[in-house]
Amino acid sequence: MNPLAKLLEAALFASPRPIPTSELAALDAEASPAAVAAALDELREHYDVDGHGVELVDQGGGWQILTRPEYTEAIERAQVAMRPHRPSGAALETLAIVAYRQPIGRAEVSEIRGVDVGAILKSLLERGLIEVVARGEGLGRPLLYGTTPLFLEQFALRHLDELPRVDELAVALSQPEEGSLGEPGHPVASGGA
Amino acid sequence: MNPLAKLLEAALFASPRPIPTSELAALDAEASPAAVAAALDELREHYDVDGHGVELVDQGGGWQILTRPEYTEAIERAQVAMRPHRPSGAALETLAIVAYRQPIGRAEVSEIRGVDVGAILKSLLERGLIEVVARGEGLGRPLLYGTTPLFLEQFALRHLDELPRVDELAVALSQPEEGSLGEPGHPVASGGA
Amino acid sequence: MTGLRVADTGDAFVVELGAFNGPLDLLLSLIRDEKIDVYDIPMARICEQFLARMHELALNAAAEYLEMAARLLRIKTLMLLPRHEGDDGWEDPRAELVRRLLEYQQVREIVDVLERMGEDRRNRFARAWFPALVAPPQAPLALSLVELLAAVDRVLRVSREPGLHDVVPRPLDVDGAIAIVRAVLALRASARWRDVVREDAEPWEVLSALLALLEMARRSELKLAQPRPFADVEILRESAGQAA
Repeated sequence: MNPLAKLLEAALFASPRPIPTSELAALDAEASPAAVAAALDELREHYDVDGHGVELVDQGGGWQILTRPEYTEAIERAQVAMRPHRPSGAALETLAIVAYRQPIGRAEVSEIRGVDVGAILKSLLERGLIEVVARGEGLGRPLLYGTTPLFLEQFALRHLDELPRVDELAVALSQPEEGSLGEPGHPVASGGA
Repeated sequence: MNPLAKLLEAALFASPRPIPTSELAALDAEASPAAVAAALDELREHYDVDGHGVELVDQGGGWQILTRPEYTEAIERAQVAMRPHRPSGAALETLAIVAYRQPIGRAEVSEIRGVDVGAILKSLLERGLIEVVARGEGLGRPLLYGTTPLFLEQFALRHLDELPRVDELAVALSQPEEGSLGEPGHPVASGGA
Repeated sequence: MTGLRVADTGDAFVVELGAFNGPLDLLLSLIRDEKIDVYDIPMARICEQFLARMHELALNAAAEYLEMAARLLRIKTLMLLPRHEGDDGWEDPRAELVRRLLEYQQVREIVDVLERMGEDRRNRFARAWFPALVAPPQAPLALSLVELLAAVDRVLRVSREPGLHDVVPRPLDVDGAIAIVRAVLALRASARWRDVVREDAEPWEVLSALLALLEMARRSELKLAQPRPFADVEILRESAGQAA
């Protein structure tokens, strides 16, 4: 590829939005409009002829490099097929507090854990394990969180009542730890949120 | 390029973060680990030999496509994308100590740096460079911090092992077991002491 | 003076941030400038230099530097104490300082490595564009009930301290307090704090009343005035036409 095409490729890759031709020209003061157009053609042809997973398209008010539509499904499916990732202790502790104290606000959870849980609550929300169930009283009417049906499903619980009461915890914990993943009768999580 | 290489290219293009080999393998259930490795090689070589504005790198805990350094200045000058700020000396010192001594609490980091690091730890937490990995023993069960995958990514490291070992540093300590920083720590998997 | 960046405000702390990362940093730079052997620091000279630089950089108010200065002076004093020839039990009062300086020097070396590697990475851009269709893959979570319960147990053990589980804080009743204030102001054009809060009010009632007054002032339902410092606050009914 010629040097200008490489520069354009790098810029298109790094840009968070489509870049109009006029802005692409600003990348190299020496380059004529014709040279920029030729470099864009070269880049587009290169992606097409060489068989790349991406393509150069002119839409949304400018040029952008996009993945080809035929790979979208595989990338989305991969999410489900991926090896499950063990949640951090911090995430589990936060989830545990929400499960036992719902409805509960961020401030209260943060106070119990001794550290701000804003980011963790956000990721639990994104995972669909908790949701906003109400707004609290008082100043600012804080959001209150509770667990979702998906939470029950992923822990193989029929109802929240099936969680052991706090005074029964010791008994529940004395069960063998091995059963935690993938065995019949034990809760297993699979599949993305 | 072979179809698997194209699929990997599409997935790597779609992701702003490094993707571990195991997750790339999940994109195609039929593909053997050897085939994935070969496809990654093909992709990397293609970018190098064909002369692209981007390259494939293995760092930050996974594979990532990045622009080549020679285009950075032009991209920044044209305001297509902005480089992140250089971290302050205080932030770097704090990160260095956390990286080598993790899990480590605020008091210990402050002691080594000779200044209170509370505010800096908070900002490093907010920027996702460190995280709470455990709670210490003793009074108040202090929070202990470790580095995150984003730390590896931002410092172009594959593993913490890639940081120099303490005995490779110019400064030798007379009592290594007492005062030295130790080897770069390994991130602790989950919280809870 | 040195080529330090001094802020227009003359704020001492800004100067410090631009120059040194802390007292150990300052000390280390003195040792380097004066070509001093770290293992044999001349305490009198380094003390003098340290205090001079602190003064020069207007760091006299920074607690961390003051603490280091005090430490240096103490070591200097200990060095002056007479010791007997062949005294095996003598411990160099500088030992701890030397250890800390060496440890800090290691940190600085690692910082150099991080700085170089971070610079390399900052010279490359990652993909910034998110095509709407393709979300970056996110691995599912492996959740196990036993681990969740273990987390509950951990939380309970950690937070058993001052009554986090026994005390249910009484929620504030701002709406109730607003009703009380409205009732009082319906009867009279001005009121005092004691007219809207009982003598034996509980903390939650006091807080509710305070928030109610602030909220109503914000909505221009009333005006709060204090004729002179420390005088009782007057709560004045705001006529509807005056609302801002």
